[in-house]
Amino acid sequence: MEKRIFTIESNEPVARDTFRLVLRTDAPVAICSGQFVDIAVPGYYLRRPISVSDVLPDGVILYYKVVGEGTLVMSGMVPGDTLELLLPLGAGFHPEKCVSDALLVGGGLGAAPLFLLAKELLAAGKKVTAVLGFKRADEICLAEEYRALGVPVHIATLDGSAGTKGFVTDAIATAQPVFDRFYTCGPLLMMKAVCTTLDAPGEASMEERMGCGAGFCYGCTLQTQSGPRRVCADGPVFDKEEILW
Amino acid sequence: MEKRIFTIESNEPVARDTFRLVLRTDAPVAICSGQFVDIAVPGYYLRRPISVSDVLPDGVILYYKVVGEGTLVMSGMVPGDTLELLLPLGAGFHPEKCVSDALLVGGGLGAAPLFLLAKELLAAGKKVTAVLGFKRADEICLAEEYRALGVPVHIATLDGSAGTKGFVTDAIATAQPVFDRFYTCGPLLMMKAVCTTLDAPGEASMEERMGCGAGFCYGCTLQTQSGPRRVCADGPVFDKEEILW
Amino acid sequence: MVKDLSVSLCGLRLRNPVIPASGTFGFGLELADSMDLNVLGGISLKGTTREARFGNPTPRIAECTAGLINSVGLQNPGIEALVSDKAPALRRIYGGVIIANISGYSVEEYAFNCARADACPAIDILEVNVSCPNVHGGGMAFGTDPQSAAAVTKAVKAVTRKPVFIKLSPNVTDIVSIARACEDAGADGITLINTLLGMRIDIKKRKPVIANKMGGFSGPAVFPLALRMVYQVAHACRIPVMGCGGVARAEDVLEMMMAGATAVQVGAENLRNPTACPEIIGALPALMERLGIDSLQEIIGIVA
Amino acid sequence: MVKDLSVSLCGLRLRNPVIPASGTFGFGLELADSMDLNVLGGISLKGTTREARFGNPTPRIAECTAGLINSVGLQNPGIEALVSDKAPALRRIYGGVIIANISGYSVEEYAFNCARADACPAIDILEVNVSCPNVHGGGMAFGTDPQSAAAVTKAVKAVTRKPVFIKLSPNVTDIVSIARACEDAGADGITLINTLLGMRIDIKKRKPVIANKMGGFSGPAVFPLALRMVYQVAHACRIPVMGCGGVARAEDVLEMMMAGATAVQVGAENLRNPTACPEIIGALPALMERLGIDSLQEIIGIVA
Ligand SMILES: Cc1cc2nc3c(=O)[nH]c(=O)nc-3n(C[C@H](O)[C@H](O)[C@H](O)COP(=O)(O)OP(=O)(O)OC[C@H]3O[C@@H](n4cnc5c(N)ncnc54)[C@H](O)[C@@H]3O)c2cc1C
Ligand SMILES: Cc1cc2nc3c(=O)[nH]c(=O)nc-3n(C[C@H](O)[C@H](O)[C@H](O)COP(=O)(O)OP(=O)(O)OC[C@H]3O[C@@H](n4cnc5c(N)ncnc54)[C@H](O)[C@@H]3O)c2cc1C
Ligand SMILES: Cc1cc2nc3c(=O)[nH]c(=O)nc-3n(C[C@H](O)[C@H](O)[C@H](O)COP(=O)(O)O)c2cc1C
Ligand SMILES: Cc1cc2nc3c(=O)[nH]c(=O)nc-3n(C[C@H](O)[C@H](O)[C@H](O)COP(=O)(O)O)c2cc1C
Ligand code: FES
Ligand code: FES
Repeated sequence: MEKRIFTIESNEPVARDTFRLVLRTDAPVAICSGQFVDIAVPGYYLRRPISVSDVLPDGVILYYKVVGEGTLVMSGMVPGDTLELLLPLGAGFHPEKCVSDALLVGGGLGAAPLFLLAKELLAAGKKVTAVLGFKRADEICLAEEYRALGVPVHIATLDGSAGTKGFVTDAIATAQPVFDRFYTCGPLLMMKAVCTTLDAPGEASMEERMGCGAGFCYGCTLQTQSGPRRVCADGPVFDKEEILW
Repeated sequence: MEKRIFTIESNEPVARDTFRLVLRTDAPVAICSGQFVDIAVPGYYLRRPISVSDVLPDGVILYYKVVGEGTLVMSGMVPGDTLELLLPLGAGFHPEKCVSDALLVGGGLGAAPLFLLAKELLAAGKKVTAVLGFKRADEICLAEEYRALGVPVHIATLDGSAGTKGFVTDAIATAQPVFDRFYTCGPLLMMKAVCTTLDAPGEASMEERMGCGAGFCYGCTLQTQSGPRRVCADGPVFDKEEILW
Repeated sequence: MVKDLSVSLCGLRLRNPVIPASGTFGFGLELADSMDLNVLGGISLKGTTREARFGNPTPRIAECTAGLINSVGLQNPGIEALVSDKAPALRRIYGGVIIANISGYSVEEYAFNCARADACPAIDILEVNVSCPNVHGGGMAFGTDPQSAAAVTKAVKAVTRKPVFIKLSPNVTDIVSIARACEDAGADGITLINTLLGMRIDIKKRKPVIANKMGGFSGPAVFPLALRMVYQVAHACRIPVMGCGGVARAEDVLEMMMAGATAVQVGAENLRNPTACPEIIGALPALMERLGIDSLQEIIGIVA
Repeated sequence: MVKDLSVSLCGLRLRNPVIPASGTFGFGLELADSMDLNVLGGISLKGTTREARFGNPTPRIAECTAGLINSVGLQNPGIEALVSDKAPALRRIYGGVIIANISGYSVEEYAFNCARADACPAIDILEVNVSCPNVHGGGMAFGTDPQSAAAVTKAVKAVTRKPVFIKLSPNVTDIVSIARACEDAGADGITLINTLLGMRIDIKKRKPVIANKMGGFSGPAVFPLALRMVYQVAHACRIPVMGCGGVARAEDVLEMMMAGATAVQVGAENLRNPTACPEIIGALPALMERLGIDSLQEIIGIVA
């Protein structure tokens, strides 16, 4: 974990309230899927944890949704502005545990960390299918990027404005993808549905309000099958069996 | 009193730790000598009171010394940056009370508010002499600007590195200026020496830590001959007889 | 949709809940030229004692992160000037609720001052300050103990028919017991919080910034503490609470009201921004719209 | 000129006065990869109880202006894990002063835990937390009353020869009487302050941000209050004070020391900046140079 200054290369809206942020720094970046960065937003006391969606040789790509004050400030920043990040943080996904076929199930911006995972899985020669759920069509993001990787993408929207009407579980039922392991990130209830209905081994990325983001304040503790675990350091990714839904 | 945004036109060092700040706004500015502005420095809770040294049709010129955190931040600001000012504040000098010959006695940046006073006095047809005291030659500022107005300037420096060695009172004793009224601004002890030795009527500009800067918090009260007075609203300029040295 | 900002406080209708806090808005008159006072729900006037007071030596102000320390020490022109001059002058130009903030050095002085204020038709509410940390022997001592707070309340209630709010100090172990004692003694409402006792040192000069060494600390920094006390007291008492402490924006007003405040006072923020109150009031309707709130009265104490 | 940052605390030499505060630096081990721990004057470990604790439900963290509220609720692996695992592991990689932070639900539990910590050679100082606002029935209650604070102190002193610091709560009317009671009961030093009880409400969701409603508020916002208490206690007691509360930069360390602190703890700031302590220590020499200070030991309590 280290603190580093990044410069904003671009910060563009890509869907309803959703921004794609490309950050560059002056040295190589090493970070894996499911890990996150913690962003110091000028004027706010705590950092904002954001998952990494893609890694560049000297940068990262993040997707964030404007939900409160910090992300609103972020959305007003422009290329050339700088941000101080803490990274890499957390224990990410385990692409190496997939035998041959992976299913990625994202809800909303859960699609973001799964994108880097898709790239890692493909690089390791695995086959990947993505099922992405959104509230409505104008919230869809990253679908084209997955397709550009050659990953088949099944969309579900709650209001049926795109893809299957309903939940990701409905889209999975429709698409009947082949997989030996699944990976999910999104709202808790969605992940619960996914983890309790799919019977392959799987991993889910959890969320919690954070203090330090780096494992030493015990602000983000999750009670799990094997005792208390810090979402920021022992997670955010946990085996589905670990999670007490 | 109103709140207004100004844009920095220039912010240049002019003497040791001393900056000249030219601020422009989008409407006429009305402010008189001895009055001050209260500057919101980004990141700090209270405003910084700074006297007005000159008025432009749509702006003000200020001189400030870097003494602490707020002025340090100000010194790092660049043309195009904006500052929010509260103005006009305070009750200023009374040039109209001078009969024909005014003596201005400044200590350090006390020279700044007296400069606008010099212009007002000259415009009213009065004769003006300035005696300016500084610690050392490299702190001298505004002397040339006074001279450019045609005002004779006598300098005193504590270490003798320029002008008379010693205090402004020494320079006054040497220069023997003619005056029917004097105006002084500078360190308290200097003003005390000036007010208690010169026997013409005179006015002094006082300083106090401020809360509101605008007369309603009673943070800056001075006990005077005629009872408690707010430096920010009843002053900063007081008749010498008012002040309990 | 038109938003209803009005609230009802002890039978008085405030056009909105926003009130400049005592000591941070003079006697209102000082600001009459800089804003339309009549947008304000109420105005709490500078704290007044029986005799005129110069207050404490200067420096009286120290800057802090997200706040300031003041040690004004109840500079004021005395109760007679309040009732015969300041309050009537404000009433002539201001139609909202006028709150007289009353201090004292003894139970008798509190009662004397309140009796005088009771006789002044310009004054709507008495706010009895048992919490000023800046004056020795007077003020805060009364607010740090349930018995003395109750004693002041009883004495004051005996001499006035106007609503009496007791303004409490946060410098206590158990705010609820003190608020309850005031309620039991007949208080019509509680204002809280006053300032926290704080200190700053000038590390260049190696001495306290404030001449009196310590002073009252307030500003956005104290908001979470104030909110907690408002929540505790509003849930423990049946009488209304005026919430105060660190309020700087419309969001803070709603947070205080959801915690249980019927009205909300703005203090230190006026010092750095004299038009803070009108700006906060102006921002309320749009914020209410975003949050789906039609009437402020509805959200008072909505958090269980 | 070389600056002497060292201070002497109950006979122990600290290479500098800067110590991460309990609960904001884990057991030190978590940060061993991110910095050179050996630059730190001391490390105060996460508060420990007899049994392992999960702590409070989440959310446990709420953001505030210039600070945060935490409601961790003493999550910890229990005293046995501390003395047999955590502290010895830290001792192997860290040469500075190791401070065990001890909590309890009864005087007996405090004594039990301290006896265990006394037997652990890795631990240099016992910091007894009678001030945690996040745990019902344990913690803060002991620190809000001179008698119970003294009772804990006595019980603990009876079972250990290591220096005992009592960590006090700022949520009290009279900090001095509590500190004096601890001193009279044999405490070797006082740490203050712990967190202030605070609250935040999510105005969108209309409910408290923290699952437990309230929590401990700290960060730069509380600095003026902490400084005042450090000043009061350092001037009222003869035993050393570790100053804590809102320290975020080298200037704050000097201000705390001038107020009377022999060592200075940094809490919340570690959470937003894990390298806050090394950065503060790194900035001290240049700041001392600017202010004409050669040795930190000299400035302790220099403000009268
Ligand atoms: C491991 C992890 C990865 C995340 N990845 C992403 C991502 O890739 N894209 C994205 O848009 N969001 C992500 N989030 C959620 C994101 O952190 C919050 O939406 C963001 O912090 C909100 O900040 P705000 O200032 O706008 O909201 P505010 O409500 O103003 O924030 C107030 C405080 O609450 C915290 N907070 C608010 N909401 C959340 C939340 N849902 N989770 C954690 N802390 C929160 C903030 O960090 C801040 O400390 C992630 C969260 C975690 C824990
Ligand atoms: C009416 C008036 C007119 C002034 N005019 C000028 C001027 O023209 N040029 C100039 O350089 N300075 C002037 N000053 C002094 C100037 O306000 C302070 O030097 C400045 O506020 C210091 O800010 P800082 O953040 O650098 O210092 P810090 O010490 O970091 O400031 C901390 C706090 O103390 C206050 N403060 C510190 N020193 C003073 C002081 N001497 N007087 C009042 N408040 C202080 C600051 O405003 C701030 O609130 C004037 C002061 C007053 C009262
Ligand atoms: C400069 C100043 C003067 C004050 N004078 C008084 C007073 O006379 N009477 C009183 O009850 N409270 C007084 N207070 C306290 C405020 O009314 C308010 O309770 C406190 O500042 C907390 O609110 P804030 O955080 O918004 O400032 C004063 C506060 C300040 C900053
Ligand atoms: C997340 C967190 C956890 C804490 N845990 C403990 C603890 O276990 N024991 C303790 O004595 N104090 C604990 N504290 C209090 C701090 O040690 C410190 O006293 C307080 O936060 C004030 O300092 P600060 O303003 O620098 O944060 C905790 C504080 C925080 C922020
Ligand atoms: S946020 Fe501090 S341990 Fe996870
Ligand atoms: S600074 Fe507020 S009255 Fe002068």
